[in-house]
Amino acid sequence: MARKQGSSAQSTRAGALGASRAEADGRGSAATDLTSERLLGMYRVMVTTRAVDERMWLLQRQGAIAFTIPCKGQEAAQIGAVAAFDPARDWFYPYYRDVGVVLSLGMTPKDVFLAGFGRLADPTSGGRQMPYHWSLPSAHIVTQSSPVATQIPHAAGTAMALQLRGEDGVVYCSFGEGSSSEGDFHEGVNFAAVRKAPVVFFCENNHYAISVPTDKQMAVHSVAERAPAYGIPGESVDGNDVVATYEAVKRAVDRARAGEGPTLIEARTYRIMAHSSGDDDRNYRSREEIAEWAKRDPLQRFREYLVGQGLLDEARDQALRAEVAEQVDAATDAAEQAPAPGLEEAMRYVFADPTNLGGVNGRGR
Amino acid sequence: MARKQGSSAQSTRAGALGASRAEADGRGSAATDLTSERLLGMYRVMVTTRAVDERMWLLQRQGAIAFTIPCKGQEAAQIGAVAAFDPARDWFYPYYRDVGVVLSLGMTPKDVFLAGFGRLADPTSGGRQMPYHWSLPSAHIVTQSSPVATQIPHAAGTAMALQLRGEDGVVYCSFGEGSSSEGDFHEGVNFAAVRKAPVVFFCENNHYAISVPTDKQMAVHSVAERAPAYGIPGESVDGNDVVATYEAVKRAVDRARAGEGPTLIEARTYRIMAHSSGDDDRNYRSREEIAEWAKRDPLQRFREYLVGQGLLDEARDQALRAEVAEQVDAATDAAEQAPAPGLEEAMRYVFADPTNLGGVNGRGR
Amino acid sequence: MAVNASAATATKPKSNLEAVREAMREEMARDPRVILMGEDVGVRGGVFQASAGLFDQFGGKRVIDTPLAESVIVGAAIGAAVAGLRPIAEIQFADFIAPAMDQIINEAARIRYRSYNGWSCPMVIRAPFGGGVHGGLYHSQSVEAIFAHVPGLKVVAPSTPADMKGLLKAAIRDDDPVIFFEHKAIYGGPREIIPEGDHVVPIGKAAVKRPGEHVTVIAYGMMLHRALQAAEQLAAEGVSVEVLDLRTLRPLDHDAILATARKTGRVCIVYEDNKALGVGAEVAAMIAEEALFDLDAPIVRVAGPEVPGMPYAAALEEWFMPSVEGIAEALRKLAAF
Amino acid sequence: MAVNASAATATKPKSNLEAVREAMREEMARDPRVILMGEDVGVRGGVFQASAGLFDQFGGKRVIDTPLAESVIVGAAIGAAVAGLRPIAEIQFADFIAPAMDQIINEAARIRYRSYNGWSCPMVIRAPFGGGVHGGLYHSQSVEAIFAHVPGLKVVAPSTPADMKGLLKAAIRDDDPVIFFEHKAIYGGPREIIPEGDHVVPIGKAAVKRPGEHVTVIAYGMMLHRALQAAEQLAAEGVSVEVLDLRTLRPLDHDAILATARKTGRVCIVYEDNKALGVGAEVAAMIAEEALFDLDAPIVRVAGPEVPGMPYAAALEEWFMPSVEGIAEALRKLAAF
Ligand SMILES: Cc1ncc(C[n+]2csc(CCOP(=O)(O)OP(=O)(O)O)c2C)c(N)n1
Ligand SMILES: Cc1ncc(C[n+]2csc(CCOP(=O)(O)OP(=O)(O)O)c2C)c(N)n1
Ligand SMILES: [Mg+2]
Ligand SMILES: [Mg+2]
Repeated sequence: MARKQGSSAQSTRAGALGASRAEADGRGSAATDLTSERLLGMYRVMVTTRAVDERMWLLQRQGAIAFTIPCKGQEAAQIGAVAAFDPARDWFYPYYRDVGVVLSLGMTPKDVFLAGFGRLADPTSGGRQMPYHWSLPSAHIVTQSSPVATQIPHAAGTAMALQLRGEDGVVYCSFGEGSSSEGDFHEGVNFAAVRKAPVVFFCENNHYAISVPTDKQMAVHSVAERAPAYGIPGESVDGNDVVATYEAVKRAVDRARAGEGPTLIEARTYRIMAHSSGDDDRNYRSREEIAEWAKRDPLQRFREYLVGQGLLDEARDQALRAEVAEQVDAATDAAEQAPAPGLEEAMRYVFADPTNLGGVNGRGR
Repeated sequence: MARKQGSSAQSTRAGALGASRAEADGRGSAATDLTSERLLGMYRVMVTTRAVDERMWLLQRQGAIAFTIPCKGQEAAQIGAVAAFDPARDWFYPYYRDVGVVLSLGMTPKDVFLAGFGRLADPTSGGRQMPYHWSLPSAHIVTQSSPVATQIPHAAGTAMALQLRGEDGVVYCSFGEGSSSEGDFHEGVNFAAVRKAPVVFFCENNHYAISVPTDKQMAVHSVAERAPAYGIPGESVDGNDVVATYEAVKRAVDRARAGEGPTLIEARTYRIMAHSSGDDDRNYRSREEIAEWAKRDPLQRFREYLVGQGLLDEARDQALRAEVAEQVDAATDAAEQAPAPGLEEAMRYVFADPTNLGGVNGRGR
Repeated sequence: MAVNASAATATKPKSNLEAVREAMREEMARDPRVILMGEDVGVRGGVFQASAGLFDQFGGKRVIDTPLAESVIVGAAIGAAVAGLRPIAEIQFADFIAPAMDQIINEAARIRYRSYNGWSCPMVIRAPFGGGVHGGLYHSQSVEAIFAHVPGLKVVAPSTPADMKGLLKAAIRDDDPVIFFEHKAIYGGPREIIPEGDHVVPIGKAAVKRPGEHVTVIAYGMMLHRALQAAEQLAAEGVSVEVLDLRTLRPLDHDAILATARKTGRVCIVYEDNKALGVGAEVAAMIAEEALFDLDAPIVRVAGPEVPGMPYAAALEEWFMPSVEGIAEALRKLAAF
Repeated sequence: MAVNASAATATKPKSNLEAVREAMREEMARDPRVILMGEDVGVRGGVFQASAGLFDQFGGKRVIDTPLAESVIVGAAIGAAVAGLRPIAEIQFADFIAPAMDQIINEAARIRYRSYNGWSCPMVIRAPFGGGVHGGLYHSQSVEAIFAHVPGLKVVAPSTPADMKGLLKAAIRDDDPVIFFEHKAIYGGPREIIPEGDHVVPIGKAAVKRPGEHVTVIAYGMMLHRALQAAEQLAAEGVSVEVLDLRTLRPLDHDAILATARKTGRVCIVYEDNKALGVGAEVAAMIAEEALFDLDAPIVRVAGPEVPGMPYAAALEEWFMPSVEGIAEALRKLAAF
């Protein structure tokens, strides 16, 4: 697999959304070029994301998995943003909360659960990393770590590699608003801007970094206000509106692909659940605030939009939800039953050449 | 000395400029509240700075000292900026090129030469650091290192300490435009902005970071354009105009002292000499460009300004220059003849408590 | 006085987490220069609850929720320290200390020396470290060896509640920068009664946590507890094991290490970090340099493997860390040597 | 072919600096995936002139002057490497590598392992290190021990022009991240004739630079040359010293180290870095664990002192670094033991 990563991006990959670049068929909203087929595909991913999210929480609460990071509330931002990319040629640095992104790109609920259970078949890490540390070489989803913002310089470098090879790929790089305080944000965005590298920096501003609210994080209202500091466009968008997010990101992708350099987009949204299964959010925010945001649930809003557009009705929605629920049940079971990595796995893949890991006879222990 | 650093800033310090907060006496330029006495004091520092700078270069070329960093061309920015501060209560993080700043604050030419020769009496480090790594506890000049931009977080922290103790000091923190690419710039300015800490971030944009021109460093024209990203005011000023720089920085100091938080000021200027005695600038910039900037020599300009204001004439200028030249000669000799640190110095001051440095019997070797 | 508050509950066994919290609370009450800063340390009380209650008690000026940026957490603490405060900077997980490395090793560690005592940097950097919490590669790291290599730093890693409290108080009072590592998997237990009053434990001293005659095991952090369990096992087999808790990793307690090596002549060093250039390498080298002819057996190290991080999958996580059984086996072999 | 260019001058002795430049030029000519990025590496040719001429030869797309920001120099190189390039990232001085620590130890080192071979990170980080150039605390550092501790990295520090060139070529071709340290005080000399053609030296192998019978001295970097001089002194006194050049610091050449320790039974390890947890600690620990009973004398380390940096004043700078005389003295004592 590692061999492949350098090949020009002509591999046969197809995300759950398909890779169609078709024009709008007129049935979408006036404000979007998304076809109804794509809109419905996005809706399916959103329903699936929600179901996977809730299942992971449940599994954690049952003690079946060690850890989960909920994305509830941020699905529209994620799915809208990634829909603007072309899985066949673009590259992806999704941050941990981006379940909606990776499911859009062809990861499956089972993949997410395999990581949760720490199974050998976990495509992100063979059970080595905590869940939500995405990686899928075949989809150009580049391996992620826990230290926040480190992916921002990586994304800049990947974009420069595409430039150098004359490819027309664009890089998706997401992060939370808190992570924009890290030095790596500044260094990565600045370098990308200087080189006019094809990246879209996508900030999911969910108003908290664990317990820290944005006003303790930065003295600006919007992370998009940081864009002019790098001489690049910035845009703030309603991250609970999937179509609006798509449109904003699409403009940025088009700019990048045209050689005009990076854009910084902030999607304003909210994390409905605690930061993670290890967090207790009761002492840092009010129940009222959460309830207020819950009213703007992006899934509900997308459903209403599709119904309004005549693309969805109650029956079709029920059927889709049942289908997804079944898929998620099956995926849970399959993942749980998959084998864990054995001890013989432990020392593999430190280096390409496994002959010397240091220590006695190079055995590394 | 270290004992003193925490005491509230009531120590008896007086910079070469004096600490007078007197109102303008009307003889200064219409645009400034600087008294003629202060203006002439600043001019004397500028003449001294130039003489020290040229002497250090000469000493290095003669092989008498190992290293020098010229500041020629940036003196107005430095001396104008620091003049806006109150040495009696303010704190200083001057970067290596800031000879004009430290001489304004009471360091002497001899101090600079002592560091150049690596003498025990070097007040910055007892001969341990390379020259230009400023430190003078009695003047609240905080010890500097070589890694650029690390002082920016320090300045934020010092400003927060002043806030916490209810003192009204303001922190001066300077750096080059290249250093504004470091993550520490972003993290430090951002945190200071969030806490409304009393700091003035002063960027001396001399158009190069060693060989790297600003357009490879950033995609904005001015470092001041980075201020809005932190929700703070930014201002770009002609750094070769000592009075204009003073006025801009004064506004920032006043804001900070009034509790309104940090400001980012860029002084546009130019480094006339090579980056350091180790640099050869011939392959990265044209002689014409240098000649163009040499015409805007800040020392020449300040002199003309003072003559125009009737504060200086040829005779007084000659006398002052002769005096300074003599002082610099004497300082050179005194510094050269001062003793180098002996080996018994080498292990001192690792810790306050010298009993255990590790190793055999805690001897650390 | 905070001492009263602690005296009231002094007879109850406390956890390491409570020890950390008590030390900070008492020192903040005692000395107005002490402040705490870090991610989520304020309203949230820290992600491990180490600072629970401190924000309410001391206010937002002294218990500061910082932006998510480790270099400025440490860097601003340095700036506050040189200006006369005594900051405690919390790094949420030791795994996330790397962005602050420049500030720690190039700044904090060198400030006194480089300024010829003109300035100093009295501050503590606290960081939960170590594995065993299903944290995978980035919530399980042992990073102490890097700092234990750096002159100008003191590095402390206590294993028991009394030491945890006493050493943290010593660290806060120290006039120089101290990196203070708390093993997160033993935050909750084993509990112990902490001596009443102003309990301060000096930095730089190891402690014999179990005296013995035949073999020495040297450890710190969670491994100290596994070493103690292994010693208990061997006692049942008639082997008397001395257990030395390093407690301070820089400067190492040269005398205590050599004393136990000379006493038993058989030394096993246990650490969770990967073996090559882990703290045990220096302990072994020190003994090989100064007590070689007192040894009756090779110096054995039981440590983590040379892989780039602790895996998440439960079996692999356990595989990574030295086990009680593995330690016992090494001690058995040493005793029989 | 670049090989021709080098062949034309192959008979002239070359410096370490020329070796570095030749290796980069040949590899960039051979493989279009190789790029160079760093501060001043382009038009200026690097502050040490290591990349002089490469900008003209390969253009600004492959020889990239970066902003002044080490974390993104390494981080962008990682992003380019995972996307299929083979970047060489230059850190201007090893002293300034700390801001990139997170990218190196948490990212580059772990990419293959954490993704279960899904991704890899073939890149080289070059950094001039070491003292002796009046660089004070921040232009003299030896930082190799920190990286030599980290699984997933390879760490190389050659001492002679042939090794410098051959190992840099090997590093550029390696499929994993290599940290490549070049001692700046020996950039200019001693010169040596570099073998013609495609000269590649394998990573992970130490070299006996002088065979001997009575005592072993193990070193790397500039200290290798001082060790050789000390060996020469001792030869005149009738003591035959074997000099082992480690060349690679991670993974250490286990077999070569044990072989020489077993051969002479008397081992001295020399390094410029401060002693505690420097690279020599692991070498000593390894010998104490696996060859203890082959030793006739304690394992001695001659290394830098436990102070936070090399002073600028000339006498103190020389005091910091192990001297030929100091090494000779240690070898003499060992031989007489
Ligand atoms: C370098 C680093 N420091 C600290 C952490 C611990 N941590 C994990 S997530 C998080 C908050 C991130 O907030 P934000 O960037 O806003 O993203 P969100 O979780 O809100 O989506 C923190 C502090 C980390 N993972 N990495
Ligand atoms: C972290 C770090 N990286 C690299 C260097 C080497 N270096 C010293 S000065 C310099 C250029 C600084 O440029 P700028 O900030 O514009 O200041 P100027 O020298 O132009 O005044 C560089 C790269 C350093 N000192 N610190
Ligand atoms: Mg957030
Ligand atoms: Mg500059």
